[in-house]
Amino acid sequence: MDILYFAWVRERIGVPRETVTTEAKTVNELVQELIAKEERYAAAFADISALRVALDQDLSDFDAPLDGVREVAFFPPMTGG
Amino acid sequence: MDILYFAWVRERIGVPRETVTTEAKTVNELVQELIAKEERYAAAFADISALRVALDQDLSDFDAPLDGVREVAFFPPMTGG
Amino acid sequence: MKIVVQEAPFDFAAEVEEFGQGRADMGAIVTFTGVVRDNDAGDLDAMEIEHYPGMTQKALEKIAADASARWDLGDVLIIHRYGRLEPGEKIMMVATSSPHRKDAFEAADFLMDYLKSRAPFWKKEHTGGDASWVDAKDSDEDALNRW
Amino acid sequence: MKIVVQEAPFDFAAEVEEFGQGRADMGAIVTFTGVVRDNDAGDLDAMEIEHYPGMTQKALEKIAADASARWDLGDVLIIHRYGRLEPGEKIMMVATSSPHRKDAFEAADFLMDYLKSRAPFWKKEHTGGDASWVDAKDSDEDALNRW
Repeated sequence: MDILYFAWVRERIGVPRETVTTEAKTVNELVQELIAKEERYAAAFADISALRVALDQDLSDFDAPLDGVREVAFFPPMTGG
Repeated sequence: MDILYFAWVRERIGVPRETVTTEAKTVNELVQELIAKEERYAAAFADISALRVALDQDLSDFDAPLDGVREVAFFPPMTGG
Repeated sequence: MKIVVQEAPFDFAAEVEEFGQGRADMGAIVTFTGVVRDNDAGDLDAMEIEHYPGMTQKALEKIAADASARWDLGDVLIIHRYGRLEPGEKIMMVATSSPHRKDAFEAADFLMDYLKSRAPFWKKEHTGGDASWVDAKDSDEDALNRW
Repeated sequence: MKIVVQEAPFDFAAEVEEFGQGRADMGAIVTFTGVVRDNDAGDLDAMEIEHYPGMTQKALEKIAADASARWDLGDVLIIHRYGRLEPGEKIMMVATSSPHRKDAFEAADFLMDYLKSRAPFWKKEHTGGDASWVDAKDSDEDALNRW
């Protein structure tokens, strides 16, 4: 599964994209796995309410299932326009 | 005093502008004088609620005084934009 | 503030290009353009626009000044044509710039409401030899109560 | 519907000239343009805009389709830039055309609200050697409840 990071999430984690192998069933489970991995993930995911997630390029929720999902993206609230 | 007419008021009265000498103290009195003059004025001023008036190029009311006014304009509700 | 009342077509692209040029303090620009719309039968020959020359400029300046007093605007542009226009031709435009999006939007909306009912223009539709004055709508007058 | 996401500047005048060209059934055209606004101290060096390439086009198309489903629109245009922009540069624009003024205004306002909070762009301000991400405002999220 590809994981993408944008804006300050990308900066805290230090890479824009990585590929992981995971058994996580939901976004929340994936986040817990990442947090457990390294301090930089714990820093980026410290406050989930400050983050948004997209699954295969559609906005989604942290309790959404990951079945069949190929690309997960984490980022702060968007500031377009 | 100059009196100007626009849109269908102008068409009913038949002239875009005329100069009158009047002792009318208010717009309403002026309208009554005009109505008394000729049928075409009576036709144009039959329904005052369908008309608007401007005094010296500012929108005004039919009960406004005419002291010092040099130009009176009658027209239907505006349809700009 | 720029107010133009003219019979000739205006260059919309050039006007919007010029408007707000070189201002780094205005984050938002809104424009509205009115186009002569053909009728449902598609047989409108022309829209004739009459105005009150002595009053028009003054009325438009007042409307623009009212908007500037009410919202935080960098600039206001109003262009309105008169004379005979064909379907598809641009009748008029307004533009507003502001540091804030909401101000630019609201001010443009306000300008249009007031232009519709407080600027001395009258429209006459010419259709297959017939001609009729466009009636003002009650809803146009009601729209002023929003502000 | 035309959706453009690009790093290069866009030609605002040419875009508005082209938009709605040759349509006599659309009486109203509204445009909104966003400009990089300098900060109050006047020392903003640049605004850096990051986006999510795979998602951006799709998200903008959805927002434009939602607007078209909701209002009577002839056409919708969205242009949004990314990369490094200087104060005074145009970041983005939207345009809407409709037979009716109200529809064109509301749809443009709606597009902007959704672009702000639902299109994957992030802004970073560079000021005298410092850089900081622009925080989303609660009011931006709240604005979506208007629709």
